[in-house]
Amino acid sequence: MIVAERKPMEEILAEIEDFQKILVLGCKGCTTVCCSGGPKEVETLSTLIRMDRKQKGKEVETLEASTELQCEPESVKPMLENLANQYDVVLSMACGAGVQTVAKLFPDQRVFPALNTNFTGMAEEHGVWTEACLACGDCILGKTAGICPVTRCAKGLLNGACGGASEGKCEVSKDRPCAWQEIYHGLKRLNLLHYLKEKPQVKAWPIHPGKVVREDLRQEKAT
Amino acid sequence: METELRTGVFICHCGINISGVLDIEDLCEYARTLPGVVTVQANLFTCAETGTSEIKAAVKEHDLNRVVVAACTPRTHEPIFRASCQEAGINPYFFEMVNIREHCSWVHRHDKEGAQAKARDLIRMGVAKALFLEPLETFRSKVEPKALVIGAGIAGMTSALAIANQGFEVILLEKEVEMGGLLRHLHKVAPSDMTAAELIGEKIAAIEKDKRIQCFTSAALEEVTGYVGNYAVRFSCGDESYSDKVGVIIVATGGASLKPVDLYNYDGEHVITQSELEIKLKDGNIGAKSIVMVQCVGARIPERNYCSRICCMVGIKNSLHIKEIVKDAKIFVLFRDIQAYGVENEALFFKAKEAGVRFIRYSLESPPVVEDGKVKIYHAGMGKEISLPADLVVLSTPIVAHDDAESISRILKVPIDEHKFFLEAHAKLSPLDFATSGIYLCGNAHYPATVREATYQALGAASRASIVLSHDTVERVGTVAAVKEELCSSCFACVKVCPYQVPHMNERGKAEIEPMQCQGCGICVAECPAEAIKFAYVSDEQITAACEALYAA
Amino acid sequence: MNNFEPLIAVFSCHYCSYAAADLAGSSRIQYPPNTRIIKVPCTGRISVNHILRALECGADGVYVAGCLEGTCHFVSGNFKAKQRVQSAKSLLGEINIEPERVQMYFMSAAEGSKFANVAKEMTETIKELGPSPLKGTNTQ
Amino acid sequence: MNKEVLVIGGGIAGIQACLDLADQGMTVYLVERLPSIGGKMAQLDKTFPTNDCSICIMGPKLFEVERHPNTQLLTYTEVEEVSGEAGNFTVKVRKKPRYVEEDKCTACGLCADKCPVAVPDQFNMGMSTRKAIYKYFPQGIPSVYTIDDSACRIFKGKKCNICAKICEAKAVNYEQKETVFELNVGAIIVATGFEVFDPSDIKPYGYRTIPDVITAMEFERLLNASGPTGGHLERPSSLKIKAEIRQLEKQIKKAKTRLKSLEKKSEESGDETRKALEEMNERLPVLQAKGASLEELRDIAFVQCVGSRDLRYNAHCCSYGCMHSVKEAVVATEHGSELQSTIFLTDMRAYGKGFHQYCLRGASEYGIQFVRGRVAEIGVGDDGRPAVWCEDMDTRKVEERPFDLVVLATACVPSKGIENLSSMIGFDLDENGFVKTDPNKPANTSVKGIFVCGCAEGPMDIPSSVSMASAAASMAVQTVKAL
Repeated sequence: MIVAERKPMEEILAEIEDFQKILVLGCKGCTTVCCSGGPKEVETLSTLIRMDRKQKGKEVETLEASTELQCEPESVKPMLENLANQYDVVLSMACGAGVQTVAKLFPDQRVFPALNTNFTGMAEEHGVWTEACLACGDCILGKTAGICPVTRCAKGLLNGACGGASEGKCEVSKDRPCAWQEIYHGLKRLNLLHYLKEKPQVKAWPIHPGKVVREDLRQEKAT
Repeated sequence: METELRTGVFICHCGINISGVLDIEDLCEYARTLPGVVTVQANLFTCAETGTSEIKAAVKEHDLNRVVVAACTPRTHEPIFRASCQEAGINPYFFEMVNIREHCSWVHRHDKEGAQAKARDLIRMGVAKALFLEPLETFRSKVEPKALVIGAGIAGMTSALAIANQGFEVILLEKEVEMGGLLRHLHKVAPSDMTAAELIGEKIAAIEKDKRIQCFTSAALEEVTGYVGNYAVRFSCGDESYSDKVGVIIVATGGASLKPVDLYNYDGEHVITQSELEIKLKDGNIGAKSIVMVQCVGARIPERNYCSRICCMVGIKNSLHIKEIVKDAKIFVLFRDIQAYGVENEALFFKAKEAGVRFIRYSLESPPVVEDGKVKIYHAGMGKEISLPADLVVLSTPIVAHDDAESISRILKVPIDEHKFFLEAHAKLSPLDFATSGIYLCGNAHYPATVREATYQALGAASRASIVLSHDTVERVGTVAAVKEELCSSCFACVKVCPYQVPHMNERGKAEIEPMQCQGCGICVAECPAEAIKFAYVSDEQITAACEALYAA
Repeated sequence: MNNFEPLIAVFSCHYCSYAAADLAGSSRIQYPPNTRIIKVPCTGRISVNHILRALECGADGVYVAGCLEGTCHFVSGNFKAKQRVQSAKSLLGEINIEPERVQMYFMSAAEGSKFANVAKEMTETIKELGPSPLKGTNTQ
Repeated sequence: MNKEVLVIGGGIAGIQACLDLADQGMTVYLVERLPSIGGKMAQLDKTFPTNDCSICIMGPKLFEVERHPNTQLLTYTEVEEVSGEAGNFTVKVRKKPRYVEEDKCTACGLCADKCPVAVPDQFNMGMSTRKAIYKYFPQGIPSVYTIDDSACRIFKGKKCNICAKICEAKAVNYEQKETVFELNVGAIIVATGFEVFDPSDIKPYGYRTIPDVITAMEFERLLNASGPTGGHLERPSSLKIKAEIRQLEKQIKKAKTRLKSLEKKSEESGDETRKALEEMNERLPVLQAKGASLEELRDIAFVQCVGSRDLRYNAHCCSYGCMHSVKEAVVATEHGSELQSTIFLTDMRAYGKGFHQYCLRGASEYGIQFVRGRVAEIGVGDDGRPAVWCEDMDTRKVEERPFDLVVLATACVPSKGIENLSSMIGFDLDENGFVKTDPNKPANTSVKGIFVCGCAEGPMDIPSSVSMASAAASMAVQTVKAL
């Protein structure tokens, strides 16, 4: 899932400094699962904003809500429309996709991100996530025993280890295992070492922003 | 919210324990001004007969649906007032208690004014919280009047027979081909002089005679789900698989005696273990004149730092038995501390000394050295090393947990300690229960025990288990958490943080908490990022109401 | 502000610190009347929001009192509480409110005097820190 | 089928058996000789190996026994006669008068504050006093006061009734009579516990003659927060001196007032009290100096197997002595970190779950020293401190070592009432006076339908007593259900 972390309060408070009625808009999708932008975090952030403003003797009104999926217009549009003119800024606790959906749907509405979106990650344990996928659009995990060298190797090398690792740990930092050594052991276990001999094809890095179009799903636009 | 909220506040003098410091009249006056309060009464002793009948009368007269009592600690008196609310016809959980004795009058005697202000605040908070109290029902679920006993050693067999004697059906599982556990390898059982075979034979005969006990040997437990009174168990016996429903489970899986691999150059011939000695005792020939026993072999050492309790008595029993067979045998027992605790064990220890068995103490730092034909030991009393003739060396090794202890603990979701013995609910006062209700333990599975101790632990576990079996329903008060599925984001936070592994994802992909298993701590409620878990007993609304009532501007 | 009497909210668990408060009572150990206890089954029931809500509603200080580490009746409740108190303290730091206004304490059901000492210590700490900045505008 | 069971003895074993039976739907009578249930465990400060506070873990069970719908609590009551057989025993019990109505008294404690009579407190091993009207111990159940008719002035023909006047609940009733009633039960469980061996007839140890030589149970009370010193560790000798000083100061004050009143009446006999006053005024500073000179308590000696494993007194081992002393040494250091404890023992018997690790921590973290060797004699050094003559079997040295306090870990002997109970009911006792049982039927006595658990059957620790109590309950239910 998409993993995100709340921005420092200083930065958030500066963003919304001169607004009186603030809608703190959480998302029940990925940012709830990674415990950074769900309903509970929405309440924490809005309480902190009220406490800060009260401390400075400045007026504020906070509104709390959470969309089901902030990256889906059908989920965002109706909610914001019936909250219209009860707020003058949206402080979004969704990932980047959510913030942009709100901005796109309500172009003259000020929208601020409360989180920094980090990566598409996997959960190690409760409260710990590591980056797994850079969405390069050309997946080679089948050939690397399920370990992605693009994200798990510090230098993102595609054609084998750089040789700088010692005792299986990357030269960049002691607690990072060397991805390519892990790939080697994985392939050995599955006796697929021959993949290492194959000529690595050149990766066509995607041009941003990528787009996926599924003609089989698109609704015919009523002309 | 149902009809209009009508709260009754009852403030207690408690003799002069409260009224000696606090002005009760002022508190009553103040309580009348609080939202939702329709009647306020003070009495000398609210917990006494007079007090509780006044509450019941007030509930009827003023048609109250919330009761707040400001008196002593709820830890001792809450049940009394909940019962009065129930008798008066309102849900016992529409009751809030405010502690103005232990937390106020008794501890702020020197600052009456501060104490009075605090008492007012506490009553305001209690009344504010009372408005958000929710009715809790007790869950009742049918009890399957049948027990599952895992392990058919002396402990398992004894508890199976005891439960059957009280009229309940028992499923008895044994992973070996035959029943009897460790006793199958023993010759005699001290001090009753009965042979182990006779003892097991007696129990096995009784079990085979008892139609209420279904016994399965070379059986393996596969899966257990459910909760107290209602466990679904699946086990295999040979190649057939069975599944059944039971109300309680008793873990009597016993333990194994440690094989002292490369300790004191153990070779199974000249240097043997006590169990190997038992076989020699059974055929009545020892084939040795001078025998040296070494105690604490592989026990009370850093990697296994527990005393296995029974090996001293096994050594003493066997030394006496050797003396019976070989009159002039010279026996030395090298020990660190003889665990002959109590009356019987000390008497047997004395009898061994009288029979000429010599006991020499050694310390962990200077252990005996076993060579062929002799054992060298530093004798503290003589201050020098001596050498003892030994045509046979017997090593007393500790009882250790079976290697399948871990898998059973996973199947039953019950904890094991660092030595893989099963962990009881409380070391002193509930040694036979697990923290999870409905599952009990006894014998070596809990910790090494003599035959006498394993027997009374097994009877004890049977009694604990029969408490559940003797009622046709088991009750659980509704102070448990419950998931509102429409709010759940299926993030597994509750599954990961629950110390009792109760929440799980149901077939609709949403979190679900089995009310009977939930212990009511609220850890998942506070952890849930979607605020999807409701806890009616102490809800967020109640805590918020109490916070909002903290400060009267 | 020397006659300032701080208002301190206390989250106590039924099995340990609430029982310790009871014992301080039955042993008549005197301590300042600034604390108001909110009872919960386990300190693990308390989330960051409850701590912030208590401050926002007028408490000058908040402390969570749980069982001694390793003896929690619900195994890991006090450990979760410690984490959440730590998180509340760092959040307060970010909006520059003194983190010392929020504390975590551990005590067994038998440590009546410890409960009293904690109440005394916390009252002094908050007295030094002065009233909660949230009351900045409308102090009595 | 008679579903009623009698449990004799309200210690932890009796309580556990009673609760197990009541929870299985049996009606249980729990008879306890003393004014409150709790037994020896209630006198303990902490318990090994978890260092739980004893009354904290026992308290909820005491409440449960009182509140359980299927139990009848009969405290201050003794069994007088037992007849019949398994399934149909008739038992006569005699409940001594408390002179306080149990259903009215709310234990508010006003009566005890005002009561003028103070007598030694048996719960605190006589090291402090309690009033004639008293509660056996603060958390005692039933939570009611009792008048000790051997101390109360009313029963010595004097007029007093202060407690009756002050009692707002009108619970005091001097006319209350003893009541005798008959119970018909299907089975009986004997849980009469044990006594702590009185070491005063081991002359060489000087118990009673040397004030700073006390028993382990007395030390337990000194450690306890509701003990004689409120948990503040002090040597009995300094306690004695402080008490003497207080007594002397009171006498001086009384002498001064008497002197003033005599001089007002200008009689000459005043100078006799004046002489006594001067003499007392001289003695006070001497005592105060002596009191001040006693330094803080530092070195404690624990002497194991006192009266145990000793053919002159008791051949058997008390099963809990070693662990009890290690626990007391560990807990003592929480009261004063610079305390140093030495335990004189033969075998270190730490055989239970978690016991061995507890002793290892005792040695490493709490600096407890273990000396192998029986203590021969305890004398008094020239500095007035107890001097312990001991041998060290490891260093093979015999020496005299001074200590501030000596704690005797005494033997476990059968409870006083067990002989006449056994003759009354007919079950056999073993040669040490404990109830005789067969190792393969550990909870059965020699009489059908009569069961035993806890230390009445032999010395054992609390987990074993609790397990055996449940075993006795199971046997009782099996017997009653089988008839």
